[in-house]
Amino acid sequence: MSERIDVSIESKQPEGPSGKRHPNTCPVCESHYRDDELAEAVWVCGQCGHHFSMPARARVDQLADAGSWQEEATEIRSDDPLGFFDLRPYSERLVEAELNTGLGEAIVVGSATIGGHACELAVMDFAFMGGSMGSAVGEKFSRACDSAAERGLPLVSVSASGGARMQEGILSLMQLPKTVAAVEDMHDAGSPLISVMTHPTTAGVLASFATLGDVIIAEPGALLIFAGPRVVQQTTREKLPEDFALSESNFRLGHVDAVVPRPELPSVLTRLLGLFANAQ
Amino acid sequence: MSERIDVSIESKQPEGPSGKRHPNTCPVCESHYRDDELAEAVWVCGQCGHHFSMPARARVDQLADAGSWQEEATEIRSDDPLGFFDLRPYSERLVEAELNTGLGEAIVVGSATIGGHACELAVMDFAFMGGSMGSAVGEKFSRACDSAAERGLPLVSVSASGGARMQEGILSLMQLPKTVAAVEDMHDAGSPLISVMTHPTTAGVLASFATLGDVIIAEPGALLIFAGPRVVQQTTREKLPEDFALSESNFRLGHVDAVVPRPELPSVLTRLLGLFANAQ
Amino acid sequence: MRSEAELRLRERLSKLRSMRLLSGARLDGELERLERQLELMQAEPTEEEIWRSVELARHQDRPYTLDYVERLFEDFFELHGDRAQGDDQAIVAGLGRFEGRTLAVVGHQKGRDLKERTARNFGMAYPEGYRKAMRTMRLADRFGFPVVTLVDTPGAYPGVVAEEHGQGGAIAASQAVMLRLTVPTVACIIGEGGSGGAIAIAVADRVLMQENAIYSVISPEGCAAILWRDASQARRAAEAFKPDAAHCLELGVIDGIVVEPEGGAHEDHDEAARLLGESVREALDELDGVPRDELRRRRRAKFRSLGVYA
Amino acid sequence: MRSEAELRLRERLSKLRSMRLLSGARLDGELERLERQLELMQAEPTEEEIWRSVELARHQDRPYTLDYVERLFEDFFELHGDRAQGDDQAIVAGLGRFEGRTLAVVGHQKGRDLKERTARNFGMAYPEGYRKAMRTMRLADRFGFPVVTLVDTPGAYPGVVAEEHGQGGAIAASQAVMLRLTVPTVACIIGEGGSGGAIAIAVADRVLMQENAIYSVISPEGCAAILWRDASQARRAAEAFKPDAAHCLELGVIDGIVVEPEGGAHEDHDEAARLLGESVREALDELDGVPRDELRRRRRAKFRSLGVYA
Ligand SMILES: [Zn+2]
Ligand SMILES: [Zn+2]
Repeated sequence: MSERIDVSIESKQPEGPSGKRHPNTCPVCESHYRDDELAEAVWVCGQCGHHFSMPARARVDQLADAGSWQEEATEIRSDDPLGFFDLRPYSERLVEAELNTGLGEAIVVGSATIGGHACELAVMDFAFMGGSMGSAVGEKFSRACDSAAERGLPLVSVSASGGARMQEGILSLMQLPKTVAAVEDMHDAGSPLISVMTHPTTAGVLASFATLGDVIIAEPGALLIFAGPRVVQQTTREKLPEDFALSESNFRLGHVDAVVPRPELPSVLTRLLGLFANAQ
Repeated sequence: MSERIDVSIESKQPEGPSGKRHPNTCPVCESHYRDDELAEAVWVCGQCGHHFSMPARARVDQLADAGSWQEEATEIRSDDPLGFFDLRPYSERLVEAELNTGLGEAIVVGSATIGGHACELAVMDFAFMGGSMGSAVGEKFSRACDSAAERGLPLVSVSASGGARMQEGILSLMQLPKTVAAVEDMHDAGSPLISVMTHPTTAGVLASFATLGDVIIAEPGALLIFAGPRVVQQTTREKLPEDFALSESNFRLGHVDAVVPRPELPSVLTRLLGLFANAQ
Repeated sequence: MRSEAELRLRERLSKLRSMRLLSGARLDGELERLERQLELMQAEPTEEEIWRSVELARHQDRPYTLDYVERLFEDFFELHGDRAQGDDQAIVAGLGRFEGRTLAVVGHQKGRDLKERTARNFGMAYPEGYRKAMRTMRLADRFGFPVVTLVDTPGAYPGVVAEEHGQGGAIAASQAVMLRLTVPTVACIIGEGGSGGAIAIAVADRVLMQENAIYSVISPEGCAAILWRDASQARRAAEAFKPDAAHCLELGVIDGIVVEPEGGAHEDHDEAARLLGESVREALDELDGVPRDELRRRRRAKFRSLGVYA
Repeated sequence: MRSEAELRLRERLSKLRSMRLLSGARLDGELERLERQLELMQAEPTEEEIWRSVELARHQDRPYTLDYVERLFEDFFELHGDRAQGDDQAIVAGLGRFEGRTLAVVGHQKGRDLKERTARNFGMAYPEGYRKAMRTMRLADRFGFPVVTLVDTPGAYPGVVAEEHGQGGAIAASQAVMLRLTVPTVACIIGEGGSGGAIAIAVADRVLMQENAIYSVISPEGCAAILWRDASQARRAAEAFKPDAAHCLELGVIDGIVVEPEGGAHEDHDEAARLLGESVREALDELDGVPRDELRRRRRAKFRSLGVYA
């Protein structure tokens, strides 16, 4: 039955053989960094170029011009419509996620300028319950679309998600058509979506707004996959291709316009926003 | 340089080892038929089911309800804008084709009913210079689109073509966008195109109106290919797949909605026209 | 949350009750069906009943898309292929006549025997399947044919090639296409409504669900494996995430419940088809006369309203 | 047949001649270019000259699409992939700024050295390439960006996989997409305009052709092999079907000729780009202000008028 799963949340960080690597230790080359070193290097390993997961607020700081960020929809929080209880209550998981990340949900949205170009910005945080998309994420993303549409500006989304928020049951699945509808309304208003996919962008988020980008940019080495790789592995019972479902193979296979290393992202987005600023 | 060819006219009938099989002899099973036997069997071999090429007028008789056919645009003939002369003058080839087929061009168009449903009908004839598409074919097909659009009826096209009419040079290439524009105008007027591809439908006709069918039907064993198989063979230098570019592989590969044996074509078209008669 | 669907149903019921004086047996049956629907809508299923739905939704004799197509649609003409990569048999698409009117039909198709199951890939589609669905729905839009989709899949196929062909992007694009259509659209979950593979063709003006179908973001087994780290806790997982029709209706995810024959749809395919046909007709009737742009606007607004947050 | 293009040019010439009194060297160059264009339009090339065009169009040092892109477009952002099957490097697509305005650019790309030639497949695209082109043009249409295409291909790739992926259908669909756009579109044949592979991206409001480019339904070699049953008769074939710019203009197939540097575009890439840029700007200027629906209507009408019959 496990091959029937097509959405799964894999909220664990990649683990080494030991299974308990420090989050500041590079999983590729084992280099270790202090918090401030990692922040300085926008969470990219100086030795091997590995892209660590990056907190949403740090991403906003990296991309938005200083002082330009105006966060929106901060009041929206997840509810617990099913009274969901697995090994622990969903409501408890939510509180814990908020305490750990300092975020109200797995996404922050707001207005900003990037390289001088006004835009709307929506950034996901994998540390908040694996970046899973529940009703609150769907609503905040949709409001970002509306905000972009109202102001006639592009929306830049930065995704990082293990998939749907299972604890909200079928309502988490409904966030797929909900966010797609928001993007389509925004498209009809003439605003483009620039989708930046970071590690990992999977399942429900990949199968909704992230792949609807008019331009799609991926960070190097990011896992971009609909089903989880373990599920695919179980289905296949064959060795997976070397760079299976990573940004690089997604680029080769025609699903991504560019693979852009994190430090270059601000200048690439500036260029793109400049081009779309010309839209009629 | 020969791999640079992507449109070629192969107007010869398939030949056996002897190279001079009688046109009424089945190239598959060698059964031989009298003219009236072949006509009676709508040019399908009773032994093996091979579909012979079928004259355009016989096709009209097969499909159109008795007495319903009203031919249109009969006055349009090919011109010779380049004064083209290869081994023989183009103008001479045209006269010869008309004498051999009794047709003014490689296509006949007109209005008809099929199974009681009014429609426009455009039928190509491979015997007229390999069913090649020059300015006259393009114009007649386009008028069929207009006629369908004006009367709010579907257009049924039956293609059989070796490709572009080389003797008209670049103007023959221009019949691709010309017929595509006609189909798009017709689509905007709300009329569907039902495309029936018969052996062979290749090159310029495949790369224009034939593949724009809202529904695409192919006859069994028809060669449906953009480049000629000899050209592909030269490019590949490998053995071609068994049923390469035939209707059956085109169906398997997602390019054709149905493979319909010729005797069933009238009833299938009747069903389809009935469904489209409901269009708003 | 359930009020709109319930109100619609109550209205129809009272109309039928008043007509009953004039008409005969058919109306009686109709009345019974609607009363049963109302009952279902008000039910609060137990864990037992939820698990029974999971079992019935997957029952090997349950009617599949083509079982309904052959019973409900005249002159069905199947459309094949995505015009680029192949013809995915896990999804069936075509045109057919329903009560005199041409519709486009798109549905997942499982197989009845081992050979067909393999050919149909157990109803798990590749991107090719969703691209065939999109092509068909765009064609319907061009010619004004309403679209009916029948949803019955464990999920989109989780394979290497499916990923390489862009499974996520195809599912997103198919939803976008459905949200752009300007013809009436009705979806019905007829078996397993499994996650992204289901929603790809379920973004309709009216979303119906058969009494014993399930609709969920993940399979009970998958959910149990991840959250309880034990796939055998599937039953417990199903109770927790409530994939049954009554709960889906309560959450506003579906607009109505389609009655099944006594014991489940597998007990009587003909009757199951008749009941499905009635509900589809009702849904189409409700959508008739709504201007095309307005259909699209309402459809988007409806899906944008789904979710519960604080 | 040539009158419309010639009239436009004569009008511009006389305007420039009157402005000459006010302005300096740049106008002189402009005038010279236009006078040369007019000359080209009135030329009746000999067999010698036609064959010279065939050779120059295929010259190994001739500028390719990316040579023009880097000289004419600022902030170019290349778009990759068709979102389904792959990224075909025989076609380059992207957004860039041309004289302050964002355009979408689509062009065939040949390779300069052996390695790039292989990667670019000698500029012979698969269906994937045309689908990337369509995606880019649709994007441009959505955001109101004019589309410029640069055509330089021996033809669409005649291979097994290309056929299996639907080469004919992709070429037809790409033309249909171009005939549905409501943004200004300019195509220029910059080298070999080879048959279906060329027309797939050449269905534009204004079709230009460089002085030494060729545009034809078949290669001279292919034509000779079929009609003369002897590929070495290529020169004779070329003379017979006249793939040169002057003849294309005479037949109404193109709207203007783009002057090349003395000796051919390969002699001076910068100057070739400058001259191409001037012609593209002129063409875009002519299209400015035409209502979007009207652009499409005129484009379709123009292509529907092509052909000579009795
Ligand atoms: Zn490292
Ligand atoms: Zn035979």
